[in-house]
Amino acid sequence: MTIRPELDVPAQGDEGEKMTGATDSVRPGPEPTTTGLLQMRGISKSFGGSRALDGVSIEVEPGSVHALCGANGAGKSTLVKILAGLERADEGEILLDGRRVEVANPRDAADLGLSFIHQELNLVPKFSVLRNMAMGSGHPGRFGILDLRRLRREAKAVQERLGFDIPLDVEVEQLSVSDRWMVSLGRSLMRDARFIAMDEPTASFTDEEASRLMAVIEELTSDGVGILYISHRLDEVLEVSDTITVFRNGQKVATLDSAQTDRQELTTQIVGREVEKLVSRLEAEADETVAETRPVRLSVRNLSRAPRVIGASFDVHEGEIVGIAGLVGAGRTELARLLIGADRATGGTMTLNDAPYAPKSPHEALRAGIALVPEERRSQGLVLTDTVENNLAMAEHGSSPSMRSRFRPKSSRATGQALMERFSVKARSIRDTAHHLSGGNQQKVVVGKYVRTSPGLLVLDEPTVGVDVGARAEIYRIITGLASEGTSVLVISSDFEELAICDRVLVMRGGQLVAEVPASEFDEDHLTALCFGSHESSGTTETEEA
Amino acid sequence: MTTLMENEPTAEAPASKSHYFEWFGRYGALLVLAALIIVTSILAPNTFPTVDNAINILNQSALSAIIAMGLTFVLVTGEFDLSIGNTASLAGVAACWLMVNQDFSIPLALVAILVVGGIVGLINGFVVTFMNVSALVATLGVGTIVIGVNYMISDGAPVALGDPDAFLEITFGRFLGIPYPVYIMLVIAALLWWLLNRTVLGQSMQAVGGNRVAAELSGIRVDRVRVIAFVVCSMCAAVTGFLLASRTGSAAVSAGDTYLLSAFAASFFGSAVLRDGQFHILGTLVGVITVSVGFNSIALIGLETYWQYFFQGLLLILGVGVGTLARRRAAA
Amino acid sequence: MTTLMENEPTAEAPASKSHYFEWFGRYGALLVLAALIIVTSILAPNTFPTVDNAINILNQSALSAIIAMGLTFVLVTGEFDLSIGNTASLAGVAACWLMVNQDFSIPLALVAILVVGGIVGLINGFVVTFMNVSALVATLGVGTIVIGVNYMISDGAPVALGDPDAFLEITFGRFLGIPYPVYIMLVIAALLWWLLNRTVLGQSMQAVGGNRVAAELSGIRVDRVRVIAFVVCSMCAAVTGFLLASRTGSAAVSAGDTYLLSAFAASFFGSAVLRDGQFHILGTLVGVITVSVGFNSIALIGLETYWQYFFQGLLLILGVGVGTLARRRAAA
Amino acid sequence: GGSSSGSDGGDDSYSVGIVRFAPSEVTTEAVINKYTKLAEDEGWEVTTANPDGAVDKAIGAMQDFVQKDVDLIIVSVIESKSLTAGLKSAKAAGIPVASIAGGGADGVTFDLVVSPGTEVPEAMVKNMGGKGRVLALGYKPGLPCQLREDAFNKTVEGTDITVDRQEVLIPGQLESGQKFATTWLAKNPKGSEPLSIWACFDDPAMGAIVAAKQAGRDDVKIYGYDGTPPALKALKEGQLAATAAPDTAGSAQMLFDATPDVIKGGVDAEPKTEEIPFPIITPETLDQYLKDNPGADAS
Ligand SMILES: Nc1ncnc2c1ncn2[C@@H]1O[C@H](COP(=O)(O)OP(=O)(O)OP(=O)(O)O)[C@@H](O)[C@H]1O
Ligand SMILES: Nc1ncnc2c1ncn2[C@@H]1O[C@H](COP(=O)(O)OP(=O)(O)OP(=O)(O)O)[C@@H](O)[C@H]1O
Ligand SMILES: O[C@@H]1[C@@H](O)[C@H](O)OC[C@H]1O
Ligand SMILES: [Mg+2]
Ligand SMILES: [Mg+2]
Repeated sequence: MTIRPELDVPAQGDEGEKMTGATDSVRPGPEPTTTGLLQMRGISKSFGGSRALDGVSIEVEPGSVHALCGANGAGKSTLVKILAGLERADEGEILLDGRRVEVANPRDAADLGLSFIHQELNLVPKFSVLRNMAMGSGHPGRFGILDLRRLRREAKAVQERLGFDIPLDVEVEQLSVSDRWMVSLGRSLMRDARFIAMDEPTASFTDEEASRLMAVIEELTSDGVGILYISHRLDEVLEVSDTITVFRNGQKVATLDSAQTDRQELTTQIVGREVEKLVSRLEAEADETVAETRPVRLSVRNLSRAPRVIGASFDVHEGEIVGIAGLVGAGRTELARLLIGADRATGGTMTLNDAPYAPKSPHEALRAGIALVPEERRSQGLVLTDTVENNLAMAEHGSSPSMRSRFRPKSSRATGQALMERFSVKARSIRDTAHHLSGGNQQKVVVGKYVRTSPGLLVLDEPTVGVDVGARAEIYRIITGLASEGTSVLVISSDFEELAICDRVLVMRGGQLVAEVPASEFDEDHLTALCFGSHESSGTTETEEA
Repeated sequence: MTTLMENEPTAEAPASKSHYFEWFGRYGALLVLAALIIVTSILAPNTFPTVDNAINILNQSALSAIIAMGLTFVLVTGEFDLSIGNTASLAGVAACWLMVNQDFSIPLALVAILVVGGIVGLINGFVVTFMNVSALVATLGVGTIVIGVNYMISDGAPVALGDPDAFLEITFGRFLGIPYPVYIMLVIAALLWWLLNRTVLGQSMQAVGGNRVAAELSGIRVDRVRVIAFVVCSMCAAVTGFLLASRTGSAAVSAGDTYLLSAFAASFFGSAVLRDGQFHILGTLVGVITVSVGFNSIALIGLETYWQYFFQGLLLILGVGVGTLARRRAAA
Repeated sequence: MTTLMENEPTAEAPASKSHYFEWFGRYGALLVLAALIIVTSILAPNTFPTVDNAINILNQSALSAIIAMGLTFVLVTGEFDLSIGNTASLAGVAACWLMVNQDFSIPLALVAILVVGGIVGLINGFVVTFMNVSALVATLGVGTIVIGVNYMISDGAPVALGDPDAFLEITFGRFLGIPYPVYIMLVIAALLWWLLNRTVLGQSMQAVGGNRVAAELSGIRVDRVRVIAFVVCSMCAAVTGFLLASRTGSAAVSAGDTYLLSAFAASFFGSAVLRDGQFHILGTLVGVITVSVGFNSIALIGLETYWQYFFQGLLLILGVGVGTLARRRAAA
Repeated sequence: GGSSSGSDGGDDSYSVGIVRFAPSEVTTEAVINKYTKLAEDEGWEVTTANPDGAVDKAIGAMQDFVQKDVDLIIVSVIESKSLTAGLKSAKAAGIPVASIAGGGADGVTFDLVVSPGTEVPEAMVKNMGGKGRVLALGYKPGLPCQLREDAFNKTVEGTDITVDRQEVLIPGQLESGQKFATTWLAKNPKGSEPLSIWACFDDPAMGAIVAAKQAGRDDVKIYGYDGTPPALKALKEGQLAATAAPDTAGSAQMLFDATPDVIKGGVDAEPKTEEIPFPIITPETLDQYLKDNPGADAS
């Protein structure tokens, strides 16, 4: 037990550990004026010489939502990790109810009633929903006997409160991303959290799922829970939060009242300068004739792998950017995996540059010129423990016809260096470990490694999940740049706003491609409606097949 | 939520085939055991399928089972322990030495070697958690030191009791016709099963093994849990060493070493029993018994030495492989 | 993106202390080796720090090094191989048996046992990749079968050459005063280093070990890479078995078994040399040499048997532990 | 080659390097321990290395002793023929090598041979009346076991005894013995014919005793070699029919007495062998044996 309240109030739930004597009022107590539930003051943290946080302070009131915004690598997650006892601050203090507390490890945080839903979902895949929710609860410091009936009762109660209804005995492995997220949240509520920090909860949610979460947050705040909310989805931040703190390069640059702020201002604060509004493909170089004038690169007919993909047919032309919209679980990832041979189709045909194309492995796909930037960069895109340099070289090795080929570290590094510059990857050096990079920069590395193989068709699955506004604009620029060089691009996204960069958007629902929306008719609400299967569309080609 | 429900797996033709494979994946390892029993019963009808022989097999399984179930605890938390064989050897030698040279009674000696086992486990846990050395290296190193301690005590020579009768009774005594070691095995199995499945500690162990970071984040004292797993494991190894010594009333410096590989084999085999690669007590028990049945079959049928090895190797690969292959098919 | 560049590392005060620990983390294992050499040089000034003894140590390291470097390949790809000791034993027996009973010449016997090693590796790889059995179980099973083959060939008795002189020459021949095995070790080390660090295959192996899913999606033929790693590993084990037989002009059924644990110890020790837990050829070589120096020191200084075990165990734990502890400090 | 360093300048203080076999090898460990004691009492320097049964490590240890420039290297149990590399190094450096139970080879100038203990199978055949069935537990890789098995086979030859042979595992010798015996006993019920279990050393024999006890069988006579303390105890209780015991103290003394000559003889001396007597001990002769070898029981 390392919770050391500095004032003479016993730590909650722990009788055994008395005050560590030193309650001598040498240190000035907290100003009695503060009413905040949680305060972090003057927090600084460096990693091997680089400053992640530089004397930041933040305060969360009970029953309110305090949002934390900032570019990738601004230090948001680091702050949360310090609060969670995962990292130790070099300087600064944490106050709970105006009392100074010590959070040396996650256990302390849990004992203090602080709950966390971290950026990487932290569940045990092979555990059932119930067991995941029960994890870490139980009487601290005592090895109790499992009271399964009680736990089930409590879990049911939490589910009711959150308004979700996932069978408690299903393995978490089997759940969709948003359901997993609810399980995480449920775990926090199993132990009467007074404070919950959420690090990019909606990153891979659809709008529908996000609004479901908003409702839950409302319910929690009305019970007096304080929430620290981190997200790159600025509209959502403005909607859900009461206060917004913006970090830039480890420093606090502003605290804004959500009600008096707009997206424009928030963006400027985050990036430090004005960012042009996301330019839609239409406005920029509107060229709806691409499809007619350019040769077809990939042609897909009746591609199937039941039950997730059923009879998909479409064409992608040279230099064209095609989007695929859909709800989570619509089967888009599965479709992408079929295109690169990560899974085998059970029916249908493909032609690539007019030649039959039936990849049996990602290797064959890459050799033929089709690459997939997978949706989970940490688990599927990167070797986190390896250098940026080696990560950037991976797909080139994978596309090499012979494994006996020479590997030339010098030229490989030079190529990697050039890619880093081209995509402005921010890292200490090319020898830096991928693990140390912020999310946006990691994503750029993944895109970079595939671009290095000069694919004719690049498939990107959720390319900007967890990427900040600035870096997001850069990734769009990379995508449009590639297209203008003749590369065909397929963008899968649940963030319909970004599908504006596409020449054409296909809509997938229940494993089938159900509609095609040209850039001229692009409209987010319209897309959403299509994804849900409402048919009040105008002029869109409904391709109801199979 | 509702949106996702649309996409439910549709009950289609391929589903039934995949269900079939799923069933096979679950029961594949048990099927291997069943096949073994049936074939041997046919080949050796008078000697194999008898109550006596069944008791025999259980009795032969007891010591291996105890050490393997302990190892299972460590494996469940995602660690390794290469020192168990050495710990078992040390326990036997220490027990006999204490009874011979320090006039310890049997129960007192048992308590003492449980303490010894516990200390070895603590050291393993300390080196792994505090020094952050990978469990493989740590337990290989600690195991080597344990051999040294063993050597220091015994000087390499076997330690034998002057009047071993009471001690031998632990191995040879019977209750209702069933030897004590079988009861000891079953009691320990029940205890460990309960610990792993019905206590917060056990759940925490499984959580740590399933996703260490997640466990840490949810407030589980990961290091403590890992240390406890090592302690349980070493204590089980110590019990095996103790029982081993009670077979002959004496202990040799490397008597327990062979249990290392057999315990691993049993645990890994067991992880394919009813589960998809997760370690569990029941599975380990089945693993140990399968190996014993296999050995018993070979000996009863009477095969050349090299056949014995072929057979054991195949048993291991097939027992695990059948299940995983079937699961893969089920998933495909 | 100019704005993002602002966050460059700033050289600050706390960095120096952490740099110190970083240095220690990198060189910790080497320091342990250095300390060992210095202490022994002081305790045995006439016998230890001599050119002769250095050659002696290298010569003793050769066989362990070859098998351990092969194992390193498998570890690099994130797998395990528990069959190497058995494969080495089989290689020795097979080589002698072929020379005695089939009149194979030495080079032909070498080729034959390389093929044998390759086949064992292929089987390991097949069971692991195709049958999807965890490498631990698979190689334990295959290793057991390899023992069976060994018994089938030799019937358990040692196989000795009638006229071993030419064969012995492989071990005893010297060039420029340095025994052939040292050259063999160095050539194989260079080859394996080159394979791992200067070919697409080697880079692919490291990627597979780092993140199998990411490697697969990067187009790397993961299964093929894993199988190749097993094959390289088994072939190295076979070479060690061959050289072992040439040390004695005969081969015993379990002569190579002891290499298993020592190869693991060396590889894991090596993963702490200059690296942060990644396996690499140079590290493994340092690991093997550290163990040899340790063994040599003991023999020259002369310690009680139990001290020898203490010493070896501590060496392993400290060699790895010092580095990881320091790295942990550096990160904190 | 020039012999040793400063030690042989007239005074009889020698430096001896001993390569043990493995902790599990009880008999030779006892010989080595006693030899060490005798030598150190005499003021000699004794260094031991423990190769844990590995031939390669044993060779390494011999080479290390060459570096150390000892006056004599003693190797135990490991077949001398398989130590060629070490023997060559020693010979080149002019250091003589003595072996305990490893057999002769080029470079070995003194060999303490363990006799095959033929009395044990002879007693067995006699007890069985020349007919019946025997479970033979052998161990081919070990030279002493191989010799004993040869003697056993020769003795059984021409009798009406059927032999079922199994190969024992080391380590794991006791378990092997127990498991093989358990099933063999199940296959051969009481009263079918005279039954015996013969093991080439005491550990598997002890395993067989455990198996017999568990099966409640007192009709099977069990034989072993080495005279380990548990075996002597089993002999006393009548569970073991016979074992053979080398006189470890006597052997150590023999080796100790021979040491100066072996060293003086150098590497080119005519190889000498001394046989370690390996007399049979039966329940009847046990008391006499214990009287002659005080401490054999407790050590
Ligand atoms: N363990 C670590 N070692 C070294 N540097 C680190 C470590 N963790 C974080 N950093 C660095 O600290 C800085 C802040 O990272 P942090 O993860 O807090 O950013 P973030 O604001 O959460 O970004 P994102 O929006 O991408 O999640 C980054 O520059 C990152 O590279
Ligand atoms: N009905 C379902 N049953 C089981 N799992 C599902 C189901 N629906 C969705 N999932 C889970 O959701 C994840 C996404 O599914 P899939 O990849 O097929 O859809 P997607 O359209 O690519 O979704 P996304 O929008 O996340 O890219 C899968 O990992 C799957 O585990
Ligand atoms: O004592 C035994 C010895 O006689 C035999 O030859 O090998 C195994 C040894 O343990
Ligand atoms: Mg973050
Ligand atoms: Mg997806």
